[in-house]
Amino acid sequence: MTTILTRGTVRIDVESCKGCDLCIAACRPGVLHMTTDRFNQRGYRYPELSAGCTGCDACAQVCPDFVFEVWKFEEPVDLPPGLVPDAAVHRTVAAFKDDNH
Amino acid sequence: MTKRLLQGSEAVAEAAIAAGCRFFAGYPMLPFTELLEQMASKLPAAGGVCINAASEIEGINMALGAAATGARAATGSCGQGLALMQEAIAELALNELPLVIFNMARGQQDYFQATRGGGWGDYRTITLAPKDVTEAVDHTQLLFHLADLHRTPVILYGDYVIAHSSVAVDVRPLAFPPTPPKVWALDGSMTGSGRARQIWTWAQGKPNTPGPGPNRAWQTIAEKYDHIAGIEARHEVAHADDADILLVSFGTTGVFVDRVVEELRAEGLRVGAFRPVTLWPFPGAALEAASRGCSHVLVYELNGGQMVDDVRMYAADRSVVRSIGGVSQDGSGMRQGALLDAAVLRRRVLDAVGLTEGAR
Amino acid sequence: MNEREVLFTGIGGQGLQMVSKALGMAALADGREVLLVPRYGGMMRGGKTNAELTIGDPPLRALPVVTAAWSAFVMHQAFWETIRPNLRSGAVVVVNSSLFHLDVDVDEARSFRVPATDIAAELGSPMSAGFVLLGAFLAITGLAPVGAAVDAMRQLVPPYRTQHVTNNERAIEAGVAAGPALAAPAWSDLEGVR
Amino acid sequence: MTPRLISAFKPSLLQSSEHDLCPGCGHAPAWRITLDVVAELDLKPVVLAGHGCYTQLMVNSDVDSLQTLHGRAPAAATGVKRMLPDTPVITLQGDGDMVSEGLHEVLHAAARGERITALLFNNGVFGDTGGHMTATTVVGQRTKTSLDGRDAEQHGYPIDVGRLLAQIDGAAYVARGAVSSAGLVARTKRMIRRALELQLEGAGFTFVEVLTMCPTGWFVGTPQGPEYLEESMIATFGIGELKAPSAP
Repeated sequence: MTTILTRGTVRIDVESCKGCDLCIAACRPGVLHMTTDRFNQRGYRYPELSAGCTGCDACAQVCPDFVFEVWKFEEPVDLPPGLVPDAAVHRTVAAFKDDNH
Repeated sequence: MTKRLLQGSEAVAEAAIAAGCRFFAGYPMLPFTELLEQMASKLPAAGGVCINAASEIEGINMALGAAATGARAATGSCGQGLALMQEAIAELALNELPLVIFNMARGQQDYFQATRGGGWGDYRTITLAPKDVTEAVDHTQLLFHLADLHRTPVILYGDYVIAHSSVAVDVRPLAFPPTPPKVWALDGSMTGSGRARQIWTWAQGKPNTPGPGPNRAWQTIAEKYDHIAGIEARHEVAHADDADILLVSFGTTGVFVDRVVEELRAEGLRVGAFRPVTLWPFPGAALEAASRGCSHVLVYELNGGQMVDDVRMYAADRSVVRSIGGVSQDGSGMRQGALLDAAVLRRRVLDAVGLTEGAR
Repeated sequence: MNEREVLFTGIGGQGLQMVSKALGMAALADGREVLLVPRYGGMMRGGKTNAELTIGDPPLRALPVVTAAWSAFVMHQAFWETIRPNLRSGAVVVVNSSLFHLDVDVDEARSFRVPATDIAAELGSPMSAGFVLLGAFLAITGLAPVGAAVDAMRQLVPPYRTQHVTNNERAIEAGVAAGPALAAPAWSDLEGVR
Repeated sequence: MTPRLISAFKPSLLQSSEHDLCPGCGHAPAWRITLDVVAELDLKPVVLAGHGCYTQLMVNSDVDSLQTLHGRAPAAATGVKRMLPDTPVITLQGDGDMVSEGLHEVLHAAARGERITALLFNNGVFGDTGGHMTATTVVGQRTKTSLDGRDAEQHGYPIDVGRLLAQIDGAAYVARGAVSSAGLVARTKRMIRRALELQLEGAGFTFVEVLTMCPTGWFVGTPQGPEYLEESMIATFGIGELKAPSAP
């Protein structure tokens, strides 16, 4: 079963995304893809993460809506190809505000 | 000409061009921005010039220069932008230069600015406040006439209803009597003639053509504004002959007053309406006449109480004058808020005269 | 008092201001008087974009603030709450069900759900969803002639966007097909709504 | 295999990431790196903001901030810095605010060598009025007041305020970055850091211009924003340090 060497991951705040696509082109390993037929509460498509992330932080740097939280693994891990399940974070904006005491 | 569905800013731009405006300069600031857009797209085709100025101060000084050549010119902004323009407005007045200034205001809080002015010296600015887009189209053309007739800066007091809403309107050019020839206009032709002209608020003149100097020039201009005050006041009045309650408002608030007057009269209340069309000169004599015998003169303006000062100055009985408006902006601060509503006005009128809903 | 009000709401980028003007121009071409007051804020794409349109026989007595509207034209749910309180009971509410998933809590509302964004996407022109809903709205209410709305659209599309004209036309037609014909007629049930 | 956090959703000094900037707007990433630098240098600045789409970011930012009149931030900042010489002072303006309305103020603040860091988020258009021409709109760029593209014959040329400031002796550091790619974001962040360090050293007036995307005002789709920025603004103005003290 082929696996993909993955050195990092991101958590994606789906509800904050306004579907601008900038992270797709910025992602160096090209593991971010916009949904095509699913929308967040505001009616925007949003990015999904596949295996192969390097934790390079490019997506977070270009994102206008602060959608990405970027992590790096101490040791690279092998992941099955395809979507990384726990990447999407369905946080309501209100929940997000609570983080800011 | 058939009626077209035009945004107010587009209708006003066409009216200005129909009145002969050939220079416009402005800086974007909502709700004035759309008028600048319309002038940018329509003026060149009419042989005019529209400049996207780098600041309000630059914009009005460009327009002052164009006016000095005798061209019909205009500028504008909202109240905040006009605050920057005050020095230049005074300069225009004391240079006796004609200019039309569009205040597409963010509400009704610029009444003092328009009628008292924030520049230096003895001057006033004729100010017309239309109640809807149709009236704004006529006022725009009238202002270009009055500016040339009296050689003075003049103001159209609009707002987001005038600037943004679209109505079916027919922008037909209005005819006005001829205005005096602009012998004072600068074009360089008198250079070297020994009688070259100068436009300056100090009015010193030149060796062969001495001017009156600041004292006499400013006296003459002050007397001119007194003269204008006597002849250019305009107002609209309804049912004043039998009114016991007189509602006084200006600008787009007027259509709400008309609706409430109509409703309350149908319910047997003797209510009339008075609307200054020129904020300056204030139609004092007409107000005095309309308010004679009224037990209540209620001023409905969406600010902290500004026109109420003029109403008190001229009302037949000052003690019955009361303000029933108030500061009222929507969340964006760009337009009037919840007070601009017929039901609210109706309740405030009934409260003011001590009647409750359905008590009669 | 033969006047009908339409409250529009949506988010920036859906072409709502153009669609509301097209409906106003169509009504004017049909011999009626019109007052259209847009209400939009600073943020363009994604921000609130509303409009209040009143159509009726001259002389129009409408005020630039509508507080008991006959109908609603809803392109997105984000700013639905800014117009819902200003709808009268029994209002006709036509919503773009692709991006409006709330229940229409207006008493005695006659609501119609049209997946305008999906229809526009199937036509290959997602940007024309506004004109799909316009077609449906005109079919349901007969507020103004569809032909006049198409002509108005042609005049309104700016010179740098004429490539959209044919898409918008097909969108209006698709909308008309999607809207139950005269299910809530604007001009014949004068008494029905009070 | 415990992962290490590289970057949180938002900078620590941003109290809420909810804002009304359009999709694809470059102001947000530009403000993000600014707040990150302020936090990394552990500064307690006073920020003075002009009027533009970025103004709303002040409401979400946990920094002392003074909202100034359109174009007047460098003047107000002079007053703040002269009264608080040891407090870092940052001004944030757009191209409409600085290069159109307030060109007079920023040039004179530089000439006086005011020890402030002036930031310019330049997207070549008035975003919050709906996309109108400014003093930095490039030739050929379509805006609501130059519908057929800015034409030098009628509208004149854009002003490269960086080049002007680099000629002024009071200016110690003048640089221009952009946020159209992750690489440029990182490079621009280093410029902002350098400018703030020089301010703290008392080197004089420091200035960083950040070219930002405004897809709405440019009539382009959000994915085309970065490419349009590179072809229009970077092609016209260039990227890099226009003036910097020689390496210590």
